[in-house]
Amino acid sequence: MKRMSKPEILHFSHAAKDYKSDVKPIWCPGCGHFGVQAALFRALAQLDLPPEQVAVISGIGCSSRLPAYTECYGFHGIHGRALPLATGLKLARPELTVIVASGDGDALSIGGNHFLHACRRDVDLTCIVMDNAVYGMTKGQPSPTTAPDWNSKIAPGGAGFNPLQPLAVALAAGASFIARGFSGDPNGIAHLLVEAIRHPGFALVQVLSPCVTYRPEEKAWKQEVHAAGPEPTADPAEAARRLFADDGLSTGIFYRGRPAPHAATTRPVSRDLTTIEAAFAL
Amino acid sequence: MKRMSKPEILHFSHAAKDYKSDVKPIWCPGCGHFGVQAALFRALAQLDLPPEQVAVISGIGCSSRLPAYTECYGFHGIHGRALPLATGLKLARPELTVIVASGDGDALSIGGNHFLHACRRDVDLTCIVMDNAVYGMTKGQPSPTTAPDWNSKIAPGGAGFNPLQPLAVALAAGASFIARGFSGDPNGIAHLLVEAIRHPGFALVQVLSPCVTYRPEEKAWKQEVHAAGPEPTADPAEAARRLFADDGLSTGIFYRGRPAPHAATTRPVSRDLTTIEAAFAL
Amino acid sequence: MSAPFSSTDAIAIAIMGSGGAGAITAGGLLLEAAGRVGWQGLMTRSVGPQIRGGEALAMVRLATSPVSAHGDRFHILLALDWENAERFVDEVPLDADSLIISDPAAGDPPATLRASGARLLPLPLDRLAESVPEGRANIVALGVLARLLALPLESLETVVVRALARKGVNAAYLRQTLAVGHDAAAGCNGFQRPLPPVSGDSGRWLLTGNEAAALGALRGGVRFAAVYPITPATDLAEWLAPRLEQVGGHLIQAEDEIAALNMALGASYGGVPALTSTSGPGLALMTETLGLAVAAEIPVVVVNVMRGGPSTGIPTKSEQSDLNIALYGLHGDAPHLVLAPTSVSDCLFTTQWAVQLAETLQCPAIVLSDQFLGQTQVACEPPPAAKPTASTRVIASVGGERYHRYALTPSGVSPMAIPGVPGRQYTADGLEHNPHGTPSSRAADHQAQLDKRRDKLLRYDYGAAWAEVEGEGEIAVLTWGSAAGPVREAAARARAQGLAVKAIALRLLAPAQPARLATLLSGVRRVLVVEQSHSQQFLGYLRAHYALPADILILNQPGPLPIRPAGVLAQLSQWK
Amino acid sequence: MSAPFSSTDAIAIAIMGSGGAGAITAGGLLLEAAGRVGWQGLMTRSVGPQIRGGEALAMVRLATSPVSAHGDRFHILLALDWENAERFVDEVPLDADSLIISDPAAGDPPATLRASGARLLPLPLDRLAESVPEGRANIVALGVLARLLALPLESLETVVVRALARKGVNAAYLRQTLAVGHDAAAGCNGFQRPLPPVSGDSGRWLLTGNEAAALGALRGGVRFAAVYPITPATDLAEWLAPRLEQVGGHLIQAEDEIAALNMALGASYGGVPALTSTSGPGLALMTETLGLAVAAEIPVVVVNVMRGGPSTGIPTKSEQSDLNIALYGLHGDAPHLVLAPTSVSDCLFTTQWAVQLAETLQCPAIVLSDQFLGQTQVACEPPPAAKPTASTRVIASVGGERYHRYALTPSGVSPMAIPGVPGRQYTADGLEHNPHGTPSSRAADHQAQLDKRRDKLLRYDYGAAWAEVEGEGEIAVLTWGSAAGPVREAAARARAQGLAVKAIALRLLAPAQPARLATLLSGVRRVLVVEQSHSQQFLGYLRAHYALPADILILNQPGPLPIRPAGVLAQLSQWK
Ligand SMILES: Cc1ncc(C[n+]2csc(CCOP(=O)(O)OP(=O)(O)O)c2C)c(N)n1
Ligand SMILES: Cc1ncc(C[n+]2csc(CCOP(=O)(O)OP(=O)(O)O)c2C)c(N)n1
Ligand code: SF4
Ligand code: SF4
Ligand SMILES: [Mg+2]
Ligand SMILES: [Mg+2]
Repeated sequence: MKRMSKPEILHFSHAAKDYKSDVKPIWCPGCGHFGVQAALFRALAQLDLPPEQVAVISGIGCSSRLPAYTECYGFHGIHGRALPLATGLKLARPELTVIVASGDGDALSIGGNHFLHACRRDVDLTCIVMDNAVYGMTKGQPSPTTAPDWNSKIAPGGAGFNPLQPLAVALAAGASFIARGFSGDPNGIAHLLVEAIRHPGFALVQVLSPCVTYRPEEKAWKQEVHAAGPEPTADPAEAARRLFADDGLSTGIFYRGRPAPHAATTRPVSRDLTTIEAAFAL
Repeated sequence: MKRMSKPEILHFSHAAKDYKSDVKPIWCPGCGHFGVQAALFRALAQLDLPPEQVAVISGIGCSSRLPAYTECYGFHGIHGRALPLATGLKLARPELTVIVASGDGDALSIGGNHFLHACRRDVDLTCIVMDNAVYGMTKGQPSPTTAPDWNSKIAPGGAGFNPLQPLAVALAAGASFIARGFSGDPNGIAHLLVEAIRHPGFALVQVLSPCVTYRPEEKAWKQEVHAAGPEPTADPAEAARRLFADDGLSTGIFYRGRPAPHAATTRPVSRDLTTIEAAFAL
Repeated sequence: MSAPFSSTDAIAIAIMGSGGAGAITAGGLLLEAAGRVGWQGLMTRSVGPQIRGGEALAMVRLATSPVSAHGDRFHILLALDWENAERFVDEVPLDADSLIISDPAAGDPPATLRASGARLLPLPLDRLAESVPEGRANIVALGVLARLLALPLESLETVVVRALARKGVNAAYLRQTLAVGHDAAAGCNGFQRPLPPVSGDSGRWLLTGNEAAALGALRGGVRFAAVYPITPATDLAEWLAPRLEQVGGHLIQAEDEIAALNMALGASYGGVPALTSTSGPGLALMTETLGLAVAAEIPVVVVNVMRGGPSTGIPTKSEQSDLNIALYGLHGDAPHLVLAPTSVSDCLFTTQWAVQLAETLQCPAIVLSDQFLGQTQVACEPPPAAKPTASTRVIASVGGERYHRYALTPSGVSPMAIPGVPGRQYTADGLEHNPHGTPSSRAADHQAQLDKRRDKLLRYDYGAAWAEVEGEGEIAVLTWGSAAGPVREAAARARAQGLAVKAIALRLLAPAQPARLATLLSGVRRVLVVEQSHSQQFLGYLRAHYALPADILILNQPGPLPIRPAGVLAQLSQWK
Repeated sequence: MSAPFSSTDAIAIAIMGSGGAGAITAGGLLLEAAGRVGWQGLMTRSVGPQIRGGEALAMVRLATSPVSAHGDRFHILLALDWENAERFVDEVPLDADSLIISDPAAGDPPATLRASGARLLPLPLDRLAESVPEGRANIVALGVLARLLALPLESLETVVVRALARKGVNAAYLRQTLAVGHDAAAGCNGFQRPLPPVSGDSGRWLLTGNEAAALGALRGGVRFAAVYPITPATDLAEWLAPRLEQVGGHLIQAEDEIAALNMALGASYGGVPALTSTSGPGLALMTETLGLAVAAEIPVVVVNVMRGGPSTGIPTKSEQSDLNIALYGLHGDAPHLVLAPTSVSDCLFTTQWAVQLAETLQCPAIVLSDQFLGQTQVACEPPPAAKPTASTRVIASVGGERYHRYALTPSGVSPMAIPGVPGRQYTADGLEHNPHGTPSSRAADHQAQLDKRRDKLLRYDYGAAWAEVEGEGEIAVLTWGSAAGPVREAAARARAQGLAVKAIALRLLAPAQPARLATLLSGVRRVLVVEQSHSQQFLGYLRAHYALPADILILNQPGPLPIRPAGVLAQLSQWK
């Protein structure tokens, strides 16, 4: 497969600001997504990844606007489809660091199928789900992580459906790294992202990221989040026990398993086209 | 909402054969799906449901051919979309018994997002997933439940991805009834279906249903299946413990929880259109 | 049904301001107050890229007769400040006859605006606002506009107090703030643009096209909706959700558009008329399921509120570029209905009609609205009252003989059984089938069912509502959807200039009606086609399905700028 | 590139039998054996609804020159039994000149077949088979056919032994079984239909259109594929999967079609030419993502192997009814490439060209194949050898100055940066953008990018390959895809009858080439349009985008039955 090889670069350190583009975010002042952006820059700097070796792939939503605000390669695709875009890129170009930026609507509602299968395939991607339990960009509808009684125009009195527990679903579906952070703690997220990017399988980082405009009550998360407690486990059953008892507001790495057999690697050419074509001749 | 009411019928018992239509199945001789068909008829007879009060909804696949082989109302929709079809029908017509007939490809590959959200919404449906760990209808490709090393034309040497555990995913996603049966034991499945149909929330019944044509080795399931063991639990954490330790070949009811708050019910008319329109007048 | 052309007395006012300045609020209140005194008009909003609180522009047009389009230029531009004004200059054409009102403290208008030669009326809006407790410049501005337009202040007081008092603003202060603006403009003779008072029945409705479409759906009998949010269609569902519950129905937010349409189809299969609403990207996701509705013959309505494309495109702006996908976006030979409202208020009739046609013909219907039609708010004459029309679906009743769901009938429509009815069980299927419904791949069955599905649409008599026609002449303008507004107005002006012009806006786009259009075009020698798409989609459609005179002109432009009457008139004038 | 019309010496043989009888196996072996002696031909299979092992029909046509269509009728129908024969009668037209071979023990041919007046040759196939250990009737039948066609028995022996010996059948017995059939037909003078031997270079390739398309993709440089299985496209991916690995690429089975196309897009964004294959329902699911490829300007190829529609339709049968969705199924104004192979073997060239065009023009390309083209196996002349062509994508190299991904250039194509290249980072976007790539909703940016995306397709010189043209005359037949086969043959026959006919098959459907077609049609006064769709999709497309003479006839029919040369000829004869 024709592809770029990691160029020999003179080693130099990157600072967080080297990853910031000059495009001005459209986010509301105070939006949690700013914290995620800051954390990502810090994590990339800590890993000292050349910006051109990193691709940030997203769907559609306030959260999904992140790529253009970075100085990395970016792809702002369509709603819900960031994971397959990223999977194709990673399989074709395994040497790149591929990061997915998504929201609770993008990743878990319209993108739910790709979420399930990205977890199952366990390809080496880092997927950040900026979870504000609302559709910010379309101005305040419930998402899969919204409580059943949250009142909105489209679901007066609440949609009546139980919220999805993305981390438990990811575990059941086969993701090999599962963590949660809070956007009010960029250093904490940066730490999670460093670990997630280093992890050689599919790494899910849910970030509680308040939508100050449509869910102002989420500002209270600052007081409510708490550390998850014990060290990450490598035992899925133990991780399940923790996640089924979890209150949704604990942060940390819940699970770090052995990545599944599949790995994106470059295959050597074993046969040329002429040989392949010869099989058609009678 | 304009809808039919359950007609006053003279009570009489239905026999399994009353649910069988005169359309000849296209299934291969020996296909596991025959066992599911037989079990469904027995369950409906045991519940004595009038055929016209039952709707069997499906997608596309060998398994999804079931509706036309029943004497119930049926809808053979498009690939992967049986669950939303059924959800719409059930919400609009709560008095009907709505059963979804699906396959591992239909429900878990292309239909994965609807599977996730049907579990989460926990609307009163019974969903049968006839799992043969293969795409039968398209002649033998791996499905999400296929082992990573199963050799096929489209994935020589195996696709390399870990199989999905549909029951664990369903539990994490919020389904309130979770069971597994084996098509070689129609009475066993009939029992599960009776319980599933009676359950007032989303009931998932995975049926191990061998594809004798493309996975002849699945005939060995007859020897390998075994009873799940203890009584169904109502505790999700306990169910998770069991399902994370499960070998995929145990049968029985794993989980029967309290259905989620949402229930499909008919709402009374509280305002007429004229009153609603009046709000536009200045 | 038909909204006559906007009268030439129309006055266009633009109100512009940065985040939080309240330009949109002011525009909305102005339209509402104007409606209360019997004026008619519309307001379109334009906003910057920020999710919330960015710069905004309200474009208002008022007249004593119906208004269905924006005009060629604005008479008044009121700027609450000049921050980010550059973003909006394209949308606010001015000329030497225009008036710019702004606060001298905010600085000079940008050069691009001054180049228009518009006169400047400096008013210290901020200082005036500060003179009243809780005073705000946008309310001062409304007072100013009331004076210039001769809009009775009481009307503004009523709407301003009702709207803002519930947000906790003191009513007395609000009245005072309005008065301050009104007084400040007292001496501005020569700047006035009064509209004459309207006498007689002046009852007005205030609604957007999305609300009108939702109401049309309710009138048509829709009692189930499943949607996935998308700009600019979300507010249709948001209006509908509580009202559907009130009439005993239900709206559910689905996990995606594919689920939304399948849920609607499930409900409709269950006998409950159903709808979904979306915009381009969502419609693209729905076409496979629309094909199922065609093949399985299940009624369903999709209201598609078009926005700028392709792909995510320009989500907040209007364009008529989903015509192709609506007409041709289904795989296989899949005849279905496509309709388009011809004005904001016509969204009501057209959607109601779409529901009735879908139910009658057991077929999906796409209603092609757009961001302009859907989100523009109009003050208009109340649409004719209509009793909610019962679904006109032909239903199979209980019976003993063998039931053929897809029986071949003279009309092409075959009675549909509703689950629950004994003896009528069948399986709806997207596989090709014989009349009974059993899957069949035989050529004769395929041909028969393809014929049936085509013929039921072709044999139906759609009546005069299929198109909206105004005027007579050797020149015709052919258009559709929101482009009908400026066309209507341009045609009226052309007539006033002595040019006989027939304006034809198609409401029914599919199935095409070649015989009907041929009748309309008999005697027509020249045709101008007007549409808001870059690739001339409407022209392609007309050429494919209709016989047109050889002498054709095309006026097409993509969004986001609207087609303006003067542009249409300039084309027509070539034939003078 | 061009496959000339089938010579009139062609012989058509149908082999029919119930589940397990081996009709398809026999048909395939016959074609292969014929190819080995230099004959050319094709074989199409038709099967019943059972997933496996149901009744089957092999339709073979052989000639000494290229064969690209089925003929008007079959010369020989060989029935291994008559079970379910009714299912196939439509597909096997016979006449008084035809020969029916069957085992008298299996009973009489059905009345519908006898009504053709075909002669009957009873042969005790089963009894003959039983005379050899492990003998099977279908192999006996091949021996019979070898005799009637004058096909050297050795050639059949070679292919039969190679194919069946590895399944454990004894080679000597196989030869014996063939001989038994060959001998049994020895006395059948008067029933023979010998094909003359081919001399000279008789190297033949044996491949299906799906294989040819996959090879074309490899030649074009495709090194990544993501697919979701669907009939009749799955075998394309199944052929490709192991070969892609061999050339260092990768094929992944995605969770659905939306994921498949997005994965392909991701790989292509990463610089690796990529493809997906699907059929109607899958294409419907891909149109939103195709719009993204248009807006973000990412090359990608979708091979759509059409089947009967609408909806699930008739998955195993051919039809040309996805033309509309391929041309118009994207929302917004979304110019893209649509190509169609004009014969089974042309699937190679057309797919390779599609990859090269997509890469060059940074745009998605849809290749419209169909079940006939994709799954018919041909014995044909080897396509011209071609070195794998490198991707022709214009790439941005390392550089310091500010990079504008969507820069406005004279060609409309702007250099694309590939992740990994320093200093060229940008964000690909489906939102409308300025040349740099930053989202913009300004009218000027929208217009500029819409122009760019259209113009890059219009300014490119596609050369003569855009259409395949044969003959000259005042009468032209316009067609496309698999309909080109029977058209070519009918035109040749018309010419033989003295009617000058020009046959034009469009290979490039979008962007339309009105100037080129005008040149081709200069001097043409009458046009016959031929297509396999119920709603005349190709005619609509031609009318929308091309100037056609007033005198137009249309021959259109849906699947599953093929268009036959005689049908086309009958239309042409009206103009004699
Ligand atoms: C196919 C499609 N459907 C719907 C939309 C409209 N849409 C844009 S963003 C969005 C939701 C975003 O929510 P989330 O991912 O939670 O991001 P947030 O804005 O909350 O950060 C929706 C529904 C779309 N762009 N495309
Ligand atoms: C949109 C779409 N994509 C692909 C297909 C082709 N297809 C039909 S059935 C099927 C898989 C069925 O597998 P499963 O659900 O496991 O059923 P089984 O045949 O094994 O019982 C596929 C991929 C289709 N009909 N529609
Ligand atoms: S709407 Fe909410 S999620 Fe979106 S930018 Fe504003 S605060 Fe953030
Ligand atoms: S292919 Fe497999 S799943 Fe399909 S009918 Fe045959 S045995 Fe059953
Ligand atoms: Mg969100
Ligand atoms: Mg299966």
